[in-house]
Amino acid sequence: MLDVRGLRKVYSGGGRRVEAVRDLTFTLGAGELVCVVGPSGCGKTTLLKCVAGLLAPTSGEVLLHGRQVTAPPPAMAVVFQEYGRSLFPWMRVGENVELPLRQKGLPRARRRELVTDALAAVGLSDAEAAYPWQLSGGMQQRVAIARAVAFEPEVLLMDEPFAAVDAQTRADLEDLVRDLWHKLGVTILFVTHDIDEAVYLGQRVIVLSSSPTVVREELTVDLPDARDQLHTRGDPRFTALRTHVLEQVRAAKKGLPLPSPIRDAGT
Amino acid sequence: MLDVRGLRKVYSGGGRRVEAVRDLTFTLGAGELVCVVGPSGCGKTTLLKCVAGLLAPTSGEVLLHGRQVTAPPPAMAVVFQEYGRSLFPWMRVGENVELPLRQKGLPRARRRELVTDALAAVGLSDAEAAYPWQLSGGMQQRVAIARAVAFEPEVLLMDEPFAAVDAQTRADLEDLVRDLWHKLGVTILFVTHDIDEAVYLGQRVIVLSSSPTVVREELTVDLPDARDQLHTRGDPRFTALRTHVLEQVRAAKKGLPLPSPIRDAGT
Amino acid sequence: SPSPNPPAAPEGGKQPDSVKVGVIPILDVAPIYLGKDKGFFSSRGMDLTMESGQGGAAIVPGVVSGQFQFGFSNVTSLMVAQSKGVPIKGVANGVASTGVDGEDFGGIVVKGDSPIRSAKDLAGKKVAVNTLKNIGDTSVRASVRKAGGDPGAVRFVEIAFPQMPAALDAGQVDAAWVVEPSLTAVKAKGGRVVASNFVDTAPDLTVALYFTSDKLQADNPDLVKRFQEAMRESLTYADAHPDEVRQILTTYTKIDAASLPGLILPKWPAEPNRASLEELAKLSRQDGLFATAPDLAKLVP
Amino acid sequence: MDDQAPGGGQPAAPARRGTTAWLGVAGLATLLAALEIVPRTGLVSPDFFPPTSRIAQALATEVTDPAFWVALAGTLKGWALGLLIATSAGVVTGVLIGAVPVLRELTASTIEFLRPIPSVALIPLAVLLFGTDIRSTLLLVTYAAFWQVLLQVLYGVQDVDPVAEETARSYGLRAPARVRYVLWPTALPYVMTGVRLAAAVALVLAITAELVIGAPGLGARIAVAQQSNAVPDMYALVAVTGLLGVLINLGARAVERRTLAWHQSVRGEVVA
Amino acid sequence: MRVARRLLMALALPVVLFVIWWFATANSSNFYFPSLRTILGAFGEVWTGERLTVDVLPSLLRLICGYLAAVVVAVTAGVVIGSHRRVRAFAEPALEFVRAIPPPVLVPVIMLFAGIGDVMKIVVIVFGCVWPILLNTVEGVRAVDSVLLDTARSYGVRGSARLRHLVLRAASPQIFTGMRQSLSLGIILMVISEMFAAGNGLGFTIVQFQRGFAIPEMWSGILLLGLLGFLLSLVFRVVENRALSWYHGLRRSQRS
Ligand SMILES: Nc1ncnc2c1ncn2[C@@H]1O[C@H](COP(=O)(O)OP(=O)(O)OP(=O)(O)O)[C@@H](O)[C@H]1O
Ligand SMILES: Nc1ncnc2c1ncn2[C@@H]1O[C@H](COP(=O)(O)OP(=O)(O)OP(=O)(O)O)[C@@H](O)[C@H]1O
Ligand SMILES: [Mg+2]
Ligand SMILES: [Mg+2]
Repeated sequence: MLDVRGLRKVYSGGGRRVEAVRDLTFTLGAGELVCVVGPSGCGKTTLLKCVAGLLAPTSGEVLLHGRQVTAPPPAMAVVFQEYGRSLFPWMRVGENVELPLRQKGLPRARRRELVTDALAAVGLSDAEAAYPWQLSGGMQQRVAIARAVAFEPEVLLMDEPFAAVDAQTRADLEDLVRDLWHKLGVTILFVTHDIDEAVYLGQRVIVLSSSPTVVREELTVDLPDARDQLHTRGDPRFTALRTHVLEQVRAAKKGLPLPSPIRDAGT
Repeated sequence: MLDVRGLRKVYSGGGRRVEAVRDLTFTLGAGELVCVVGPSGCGKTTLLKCVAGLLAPTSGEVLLHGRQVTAPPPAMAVVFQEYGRSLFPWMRVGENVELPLRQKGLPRARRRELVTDALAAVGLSDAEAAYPWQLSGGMQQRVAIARAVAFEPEVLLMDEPFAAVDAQTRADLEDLVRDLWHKLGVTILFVTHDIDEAVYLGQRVIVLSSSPTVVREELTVDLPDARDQLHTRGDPRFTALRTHVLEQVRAAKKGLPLPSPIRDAGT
Repeated sequence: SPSPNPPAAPEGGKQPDSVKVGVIPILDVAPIYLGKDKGFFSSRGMDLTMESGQGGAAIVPGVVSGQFQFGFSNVTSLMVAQSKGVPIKGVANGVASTGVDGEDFGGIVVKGDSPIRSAKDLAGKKVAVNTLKNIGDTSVRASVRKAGGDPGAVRFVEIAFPQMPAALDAGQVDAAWVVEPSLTAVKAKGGRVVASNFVDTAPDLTVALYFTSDKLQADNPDLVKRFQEAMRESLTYADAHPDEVRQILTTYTKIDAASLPGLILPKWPAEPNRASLEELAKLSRQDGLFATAPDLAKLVP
Repeated sequence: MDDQAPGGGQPAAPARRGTTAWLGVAGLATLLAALEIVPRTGLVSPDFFPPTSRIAQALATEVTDPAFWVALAGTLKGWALGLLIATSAGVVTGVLIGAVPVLRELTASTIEFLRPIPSVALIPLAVLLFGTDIRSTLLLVTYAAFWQVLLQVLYGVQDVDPVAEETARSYGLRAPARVRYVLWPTALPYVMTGVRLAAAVALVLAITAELVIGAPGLGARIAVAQQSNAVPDMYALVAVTGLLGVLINLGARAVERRTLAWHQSVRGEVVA
Repeated sequence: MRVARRLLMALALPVVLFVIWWFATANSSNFYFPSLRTILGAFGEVWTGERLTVDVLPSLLRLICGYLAAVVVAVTAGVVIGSHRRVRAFAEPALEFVRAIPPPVLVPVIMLFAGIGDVMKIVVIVFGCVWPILLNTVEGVRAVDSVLLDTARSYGVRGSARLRHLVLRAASPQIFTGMRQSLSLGIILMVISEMFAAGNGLGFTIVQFQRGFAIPEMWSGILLLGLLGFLLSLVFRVVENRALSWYHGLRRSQRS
């Protein structure tokens, strides 16, 4: 459904030329939940923006349903890493969440329902009338998540969506994302730094190398589909997988060569 | 050295009145490293801003060396949660780090040295000439950290400083903070969401309740002073402590009553 | 104040023509206000409205485009316009100098303690006129020439009449050509009149005219004729009734009541003085105001 | 810098507004006192620059004249209409040009060419077209005020935060929606400044047009007072225009407090 | 290539407008709207040779002095007023009072204090140019991001460093908006100031043409004013692009 082919992005400007992404190729099936991890600055946000049609790749292409993505496709929602700046300061929380729904042309009653549910799901029911800048960092980030959730997208792109929330809330939100994914069958590309989170959430984990960025590894998470915070994280297979990913990220950061056997390293 | 006494902060404005912090009292000894955890939106940032003298408490007071803090004291550095907005977009990375040093009146050569070292420590040596907005989220956050580190403050306040960096970098930065603390004897108040991080870093962990916010628990981390990522985190005592804090945060989030025995819960 | 006469019914019950006249709200145009008040215009089937503009910049284009039927302007401006081919034509006399040296409604003034005694001393001095290259500098030069000075050595500065008393007082200029009521203001501060430039230019100099556009003249000669007649009557009446003139001034100007009696009123002869205009045209031409001489025959009614 | 000082915690907003009003009155009073003193010290002659008290006297007589109120109404009408036209035209054009880069490039040189053409140079044109009609005033007022708004809008449009813009695009907001929900609120602070600038320029031009062309209004009255050497009356009328300026600004600030409650410049003054 | 494109973009619309003007007035018999051909003819005659040094140059000098003085005054005052709420409350009504006074009325007052020479004309230009810069500076300073302010405060960035590195930079996009506004206002005020007590200058000459019914010459003067505005704006853009390179980069950063 979502194909990234030979993606390359070079930023130039301000006297700097940075090859943010060198060559990325991978595929997401419809309804898949894939996590992306990689060292800081390796190009995860760049990748996401290219997939979202917000940034034109220098070369390579992104295909959605076989058609090239050149502009943001409809029915796609993005949670930006810069959550603070992605909320509109001139709108109250409720309006921020509602705006995309209005754009979708949903009737008023349905919009209200979605907004209320989404805010409740992220634990912000009583902040609906506040302005974003009256909220704490974590609350702002949750508003951005609520906006994406309420949108009921077909494809959901999330860039470190839980970076600013506390451990417990994070766990709850992780479960929320999986719930949503189950319920709506949405395709999710999820960027995170938390390796446990990547393994806990994803069906697959894509590990990016450090710059010059390529796909270092694509790891299938062979954990049972029904996951919960207590048991899944206690599972020895989980531990094995996370240790493997951690090593990969570490190696990626140090710029070590790719390990030869990809799949069985975690076993 | 740093006393927070009966701190209370109520935000009002825009038709909303939020009691961000109800009553906080605790003390930091000179050269202590204390971590603060608590549910999202419980008032950690508010607390930090009051300590930094950036926000006037509604009641209660903050004392530094016995004198009330009403304005930012000199020799204090703050790493803000909103790292993206705390960098000056019109200055290159190097200038951003250098500015406070210039303010301090350091000679040019010394400034250069500090800037270079700090940027190297956070792994951004080659980004010195970039503008902040040319960097990835994690890189921006590291610039903010570098700025604080280069400042060589007496008191260092950090608000979720590693939220946007990857696991490996995070571990490196944690060690950087502890190094710095050892080397300079700086007093550190460190807000984080990562419970492992809190336990790994701190001599004590202060757990805040959810709103109305009070200190739910002050926990002494009785791990040996020499910590390293591999052994410390493998230590069963570490696991016990983190589990205890996690439960506290969970309970705090659910608004459960304070447990009666505070200290021995983790043992 | 004079009770406004009810507009006399125009002959034949015809609707009166609505006539707009562009004027400057100064002393000089008192006759038209007075004439309107006396019903000289309404009795000829004209419903007169005065539009007060600040000068030629607004009035001449207004008349040319037909926004105003008639306008008031000083003769030099009209000559310049004519020589440039602006399609306008004088229709009635406007205002004239009293012809009495030292007792004219305008003059060259200096501060009381100024070393300047006569127009001759103006050579090399800074003299304020309201507009450069106009009647002011031409007539001031005439005074200097007549007094035996070097007219080419006078330096002119452009300052509006209302600002002249202050400029003179502050020493920003050495002398100023002012007209009433600024003249009274200067004299009240101890200023002296050193020459009457209009008198020195030509005897009984015609200073301003009422004019219309060639187009109106061609399209509606009857209206022009009626306006001419009414104007003549108004001028004659005003010239003969100075008290009523002073009275009418209170209706359209803000001249201080205390200084009203002392104002020197100009002359309002019914017809322009052709000879004085020829003299002025000659002097203006010398000053380079226009390359080709204006056709006075066409300009002067 | 007292805006940022701690301790500004939460004083009741109404009380603050009260102080603000008093400070403003004090500021005006200081200005007027200075204007009273200057001529009294002999720096300039009171004959040409009358002290405030003398102007106030003239103003007192002025306001008893019904013709004054008619003139005031005339000026305000020209001002309000001109400002309305200029603002709407400026905002629409500005958003259009600002949102479409090609248009912006195409029009930039022409805009820069037309802006410095002084309204006073257009006076003959206005008279030619409309005489002393209010349309003359409108033409001049609109021409001058339009550029003020347009330029502010152009700069405001450029101020859109790229992250906010990307958010809007990624959620499928189409161009009109992006203009309404992202671009417009971003530009609004600039627009407010533009409107405040334009309001004063419109007033200035309304009066100037009346002054020079003689369209009925305060300006025409000023012209009469000037020509008649009625110095205090002239200043009294000028003071009226100044007071109008103060009132207009009060109105603009009130609107701003409502529409820009979310903006840093306004919220910074409520919360510490 | 890029230069050619920009040139094309800059010239396209003006050329179209001029062509329209040319044909619309080709057979004009209206005295006040001569044909463009006549105007261009007059342009060549009038604005060459001695006039450039005698009239255009002094005007330009006065304009530049006045404009620069206005920038300094307005930015200084704007920073003070913008960063202190109480100062703003105190000063704003008084400033608004003065701002609403039309230059044609104000000039005589300025003449009382500044005489009738160049100083007066420069003061008039300053007086008109100050407002857009002042208002924009005030608003720009008020809108400085709170996190940046907190950052500067906590790192002890105070006094002139705070001003230079934080307040002015953060407000600079808006300050430049005001400066751009004022540039053309400056030209307008240059003309107005030269309507009073002037003996030379571009505005003076245009007014003389107007009074002397030299209508094609007057139009050519207006053309020259427009041209001047355009040229000055080009210079301004170079300065702005340098000073605001970070800002334009930031705004463009994610659009590439
Ligand atoms: N400027 C403000 N105006 C009004 N309310 C505010 C403001 N800043 C914070 N608050 C409120 O105060 C409370 C505490 O906010 P604070 O930012 O201190 O939380 P926090 O503990 O840092 O949360 P997080 O971990 O999510 O960053 C929240 O309920 C928030 O909505
Ligand atoms: N607008 C830009 N202009 C120039 N360079 C940029 C820009 N945005 C990103 N880069 C560069 O591209 C590289 C990848 O950035 P990106 O934001 O994609 O990283 P990331 O993987 O999201 O990192 P993080 O985990 O820290 O958010 C970095 O080196 C960064 O400096
Ligand atoms: Mg990123
Ligand atoms: Mg926080």
